[in-house]
Amino acid sequence: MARFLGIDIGSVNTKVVITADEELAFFHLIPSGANYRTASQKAIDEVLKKAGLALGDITAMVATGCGAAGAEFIGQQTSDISCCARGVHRSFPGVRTVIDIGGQASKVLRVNNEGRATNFMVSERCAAGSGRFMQIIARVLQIDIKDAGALSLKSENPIIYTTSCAVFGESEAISRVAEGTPKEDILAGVQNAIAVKISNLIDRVGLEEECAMVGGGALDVGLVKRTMDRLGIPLRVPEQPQLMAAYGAALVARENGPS
Amino acid sequence: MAEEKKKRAITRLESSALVRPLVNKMYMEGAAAGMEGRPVAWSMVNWWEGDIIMRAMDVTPVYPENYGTVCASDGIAQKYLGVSAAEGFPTHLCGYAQNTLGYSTEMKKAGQVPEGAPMGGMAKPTFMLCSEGFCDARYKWFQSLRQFWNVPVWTLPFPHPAYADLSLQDVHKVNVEYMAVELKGFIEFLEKLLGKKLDRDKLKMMLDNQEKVFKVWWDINELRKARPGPMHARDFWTMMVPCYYLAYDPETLAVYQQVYNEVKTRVEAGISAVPEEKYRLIFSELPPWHSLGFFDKLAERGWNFVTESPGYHPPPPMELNGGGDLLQRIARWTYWSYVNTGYRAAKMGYPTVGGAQPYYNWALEYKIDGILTHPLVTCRTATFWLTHSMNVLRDKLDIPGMSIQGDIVDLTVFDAATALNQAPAFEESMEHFRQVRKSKGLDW
Amino acid sequence: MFCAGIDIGSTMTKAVVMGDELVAQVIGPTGAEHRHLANKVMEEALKRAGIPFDDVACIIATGYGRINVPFADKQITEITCHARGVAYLFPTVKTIIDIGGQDAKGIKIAGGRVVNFVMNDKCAAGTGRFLEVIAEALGLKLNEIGELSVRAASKAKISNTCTIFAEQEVVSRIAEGIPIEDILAGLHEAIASRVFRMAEKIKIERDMVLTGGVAKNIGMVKAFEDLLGYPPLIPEEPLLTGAIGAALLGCELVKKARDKGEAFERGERRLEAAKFFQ
Amino acid sequence: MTAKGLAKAKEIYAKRDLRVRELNAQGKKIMGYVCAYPTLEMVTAMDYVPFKILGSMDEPITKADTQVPTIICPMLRSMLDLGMKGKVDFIEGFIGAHTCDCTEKFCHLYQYNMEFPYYHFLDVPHIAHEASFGFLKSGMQLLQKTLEKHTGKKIDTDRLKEEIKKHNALRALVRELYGLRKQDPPLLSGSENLQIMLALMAMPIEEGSEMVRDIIAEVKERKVGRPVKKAGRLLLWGSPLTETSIVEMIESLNDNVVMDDICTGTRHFWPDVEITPDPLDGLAKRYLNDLKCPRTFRETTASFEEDQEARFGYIRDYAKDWNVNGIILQSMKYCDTHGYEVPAIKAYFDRIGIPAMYLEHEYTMVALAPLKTRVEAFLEMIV
Repeated sequence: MARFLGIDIGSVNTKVVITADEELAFFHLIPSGANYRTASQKAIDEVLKKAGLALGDITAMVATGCGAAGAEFIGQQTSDISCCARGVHRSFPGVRTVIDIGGQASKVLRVNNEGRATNFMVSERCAAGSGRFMQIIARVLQIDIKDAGALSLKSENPIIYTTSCAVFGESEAISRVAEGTPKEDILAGVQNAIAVKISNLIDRVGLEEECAMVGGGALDVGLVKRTMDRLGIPLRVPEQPQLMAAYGAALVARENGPS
Repeated sequence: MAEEKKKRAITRLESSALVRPLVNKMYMEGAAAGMEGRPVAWSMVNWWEGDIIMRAMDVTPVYPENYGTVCASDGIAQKYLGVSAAEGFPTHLCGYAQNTLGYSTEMKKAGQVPEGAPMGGMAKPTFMLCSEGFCDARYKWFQSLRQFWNVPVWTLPFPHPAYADLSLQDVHKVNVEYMAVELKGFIEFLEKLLGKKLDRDKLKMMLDNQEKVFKVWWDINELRKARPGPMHARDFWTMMVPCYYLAYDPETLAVYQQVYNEVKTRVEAGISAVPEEKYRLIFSELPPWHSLGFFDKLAERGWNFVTESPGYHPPPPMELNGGGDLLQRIARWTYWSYVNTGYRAAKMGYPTVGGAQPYYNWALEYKIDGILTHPLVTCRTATFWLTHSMNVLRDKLDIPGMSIQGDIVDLTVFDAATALNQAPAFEESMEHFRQVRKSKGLDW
Repeated sequence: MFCAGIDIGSTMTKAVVMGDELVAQVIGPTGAEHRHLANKVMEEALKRAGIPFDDVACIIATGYGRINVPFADKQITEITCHARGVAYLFPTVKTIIDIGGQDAKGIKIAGGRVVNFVMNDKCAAGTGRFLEVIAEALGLKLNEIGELSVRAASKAKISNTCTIFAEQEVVSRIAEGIPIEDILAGLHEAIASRVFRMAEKIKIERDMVLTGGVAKNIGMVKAFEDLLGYPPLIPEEPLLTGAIGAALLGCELVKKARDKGEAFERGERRLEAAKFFQ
Repeated sequence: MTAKGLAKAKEIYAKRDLRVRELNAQGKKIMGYVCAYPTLEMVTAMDYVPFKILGSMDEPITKADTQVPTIICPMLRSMLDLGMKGKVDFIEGFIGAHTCDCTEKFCHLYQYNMEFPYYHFLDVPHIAHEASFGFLKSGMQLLQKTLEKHTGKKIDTDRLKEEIKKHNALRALVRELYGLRKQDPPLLSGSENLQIMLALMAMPIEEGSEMVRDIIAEVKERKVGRPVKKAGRLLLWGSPLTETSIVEMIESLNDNVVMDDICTGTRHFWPDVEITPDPLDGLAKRYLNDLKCPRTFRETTASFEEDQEARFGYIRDYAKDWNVNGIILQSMKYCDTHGYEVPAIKAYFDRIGIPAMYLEHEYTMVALAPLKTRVEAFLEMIV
């Protein structure tokens, strides 16, 4: 049984996965922090420790994500779009459209029956359209991002932000709190804002069911629900949505073999 | 060192080097005419209609659109765009227009060619010539230039018949006649303005040359259908200017004939423009002039851009009938350069419409694996059909498309890094659709 | 006669009371969580002026939060108020650039009156907020980042426009060992030129006055000086021009009414919290 | 429908397809058209009810972005979007026109997506040279041909002249209606007026005339709902407005909008058609020369000032006759035709002492607050 390593060096977190052939066997996740190189090295050391393996036991590795260039020691690199497609396909072979809510941008991609990306669209780099918006507002409301989704589901009437900028959105949230707006409504407002941006991307790529949501944003049950409501279709979410690109990278490593 | 290697990824045509002098000559003529007080016209790309007549009357045209690309690669365009905005022009207007409006403001202020204007600047116009062709927002642009240059503006009409009409020869007759009558008006306007008569023999000589240039330029593009692709889009972009502006000029013909010979030799020897042709692509719309090295990086991955936006190509061999009167001949070519694709679409039963039709045809003829579109944020005309074109290629021919945003003048829009990051994913799409085409019995 | 002006910005509330000249001024608590407490700032200003609420002839509210101010008689846009206030302090002014927490404005003035203006209120890039976010991320005070930036040897480029991502980029650039001064210099130049480009749409002419919080930031002043080729004028208290203008416009309204032999029509004033959202 | 006068206009405005769907159900055929240039006299001569295809500022665009880029005219994007959502399934076809670059391309793409049984594209020249009128005339003859081919009916000259009279009658009534806003306060608000204009573009011509007649009588009489006197008397210039939101926003401040020069206002109705022996001559002259839209290049070899006079003189006359003290040059983003015009027109009105402000919007009803601050400041500037 061969071992493959995939690492996704994202703007917020660095995720690394070791597979036993195609099976996701071990993973580790740490904040990318300021230096992608140190982060990726640390993440790899950690996951190897977990797996009780040495770097030599790994047949092939692939790096992806916006920090991949900073981890040239890994050798092979490829687009996080391909990796995401691969990872999702292995988890849900029936999925044809993938929504990836990342820390810096959101992506929508179409996937074929072999896990290849056939069409894709990436959002502009504006925090208001990415997972970051939710983190910012959660921090303002002094809510752990993990609980934000659940709380938001309580919302009866989500607010409509008067601005399309995450920074102004932050101040707006603060003064709404001061005016007594319930936190859940403020959170739900963010999710709606992001859901609109997602469906615009989907409109351009074209929606084909089944549809999955991955990336850190998919951990937010509220965002998943409101996106489903907007699209009017169910969304599949893998157990570890934030690992999909790293997992896919390992699968690509398996295809490519040692460099 | 790495830079060096990248530079070599695309094998450029040796003969394309012969083109640069022609372009320089064009700019030097313009500057000289200005200094010697000879008549200078600010002219739009007018699709071989007005230029040849101006040339026959010894007017030296200068081309604000082309000057926009010059200012863009020089970097000074950013400044002119700011000045244009300061004059109150919306920033969503055509980048070339904003550049010219800014340039004109500066030139008017300075009373001469403004400090730092590249290629000797554009001399003050004696008059300005608009064309409605292809992008009819352009005549609004020259109209607004009048607040800087109190000189006459002449607009050449350019019929844009409906798709449904395109099979009707009598519609074409009406349209060409209208254009010819207006050309007559243009000549009268010039003769009055310049106080001299048009030399028709000279005009005829130039027109004959122009038609020969169309032919050889067209033949070059036919050769490019060979596998592997012998000539990369980069060579086309280097060489397209003379065909636009100097088709009347025997030198242009001579140079293009050399290009033809070189491409032909390559085809016969099976020489490819890129190291290893893995993917044949169309590049759609004007390239990011400032970072053409981008194409070498893609060439290293085996991407060969075997052709590019048909809109910048010469008209195909004439299929419209009509009289041999000089003005009608001129008008017919200009008109044909616009309607030929729709004319062909009509014959094919409209597989698509508008700007998408030529892509459809060429995708088949060049056996294209993918289309890379470059939407230009301030050029609606160029951008309008790109989405539709990508849809049609994907839905009707199973050819995928990828899109990178850019602009004709604002160099900051184009993000090569992101595009290169997405390249592997797009290669997957191209591979995927290759399988689909095979399964449908298509031969590439 | 005393009139009051209150300028409720996105981060600070500014109140002044004016008679024949400035009688009292208060710059209120910062931060969005205090926005609605504008009434406290007003009270404080009145207390310092020693004038009872009812004796104030006219109260004008301006700024981002002007819409629901229960104790104001009238609202006037920040554009008109800034213009009036600056023209009062600098009679020769032709152009104002005001960089606030939630927007940036360019105002063209002739004979003390607004003749043209342009503003950006779409996104935090190019507003005072941008610098606040960066300062916060670096654990520095606003005035500190300005002083640091002018000590830069060279200017580092920050590729992200979005404030949030720029913040992140800054942190990692520092980790790469790029001197903080250079990064700050780069940022100051980036914002200044973004605002400058916008203001150029109304053609910047001397005298040019820079107002808003960032006018206290010598890094920004320097960056503008580089772009303009001459130093911009800075009010003693660049935060107050809007409130001063509001108070002055209030006095004019009252006078206008009196000249017509009418009484100025007050709103039904309640010294209560302002609302931003319903 | 039973409502009359203002109520009727409001009802149709609220649901622009209300009346045409009714008529369609009664067997009337509906012909869509784009912009102000198609020859409506021919459409009604064929017993079609003309329906102006418009976008919607409050319906989010969800389908059209798969077909066109987002940097083109947002109204055309919206029109395509509504079409793809089946909102115009009652029209038998449509007549497009080459008014501007985007419209020309849009028409072909629209038909490609909608596959209406009938489609004609009228190629309107952008210059008004002598030969241009003949060219447009031949274009109209082609339109007549395709209409006749599609319907199997013929249009005879007398019928066409009758239709011209009908349309002229409506045009006269519309001018009379606008006249009611010359007084201060105006008898009709700017947003009411826009509602009426939009309703008129969605009902039969004679029915429209009757509605306008009722409205004129009604507003002269009415006690409630009259606009109040305000400091600003504004003229609204620019690109089509298909909802009243922006006008309402403007009129929620210290002003009344008393006159307009927009595609969904005076531009559509103002000039009459002169009835010439061959009616097509009068029609060609009306649509190419008399209809005032920046899309037509008004050739002049004289000075720039005379140039401005030729291009904007008619707006100055509006401003004078309606006693306007401020002009709002509104345009949706990405409109080149209006965009290029802005500095020249602003300079013109600065010179004759009427302040003007350029107001660029995104063709949407949301996020009007920033625009409101701008208009508010403009009013504080002028009054």
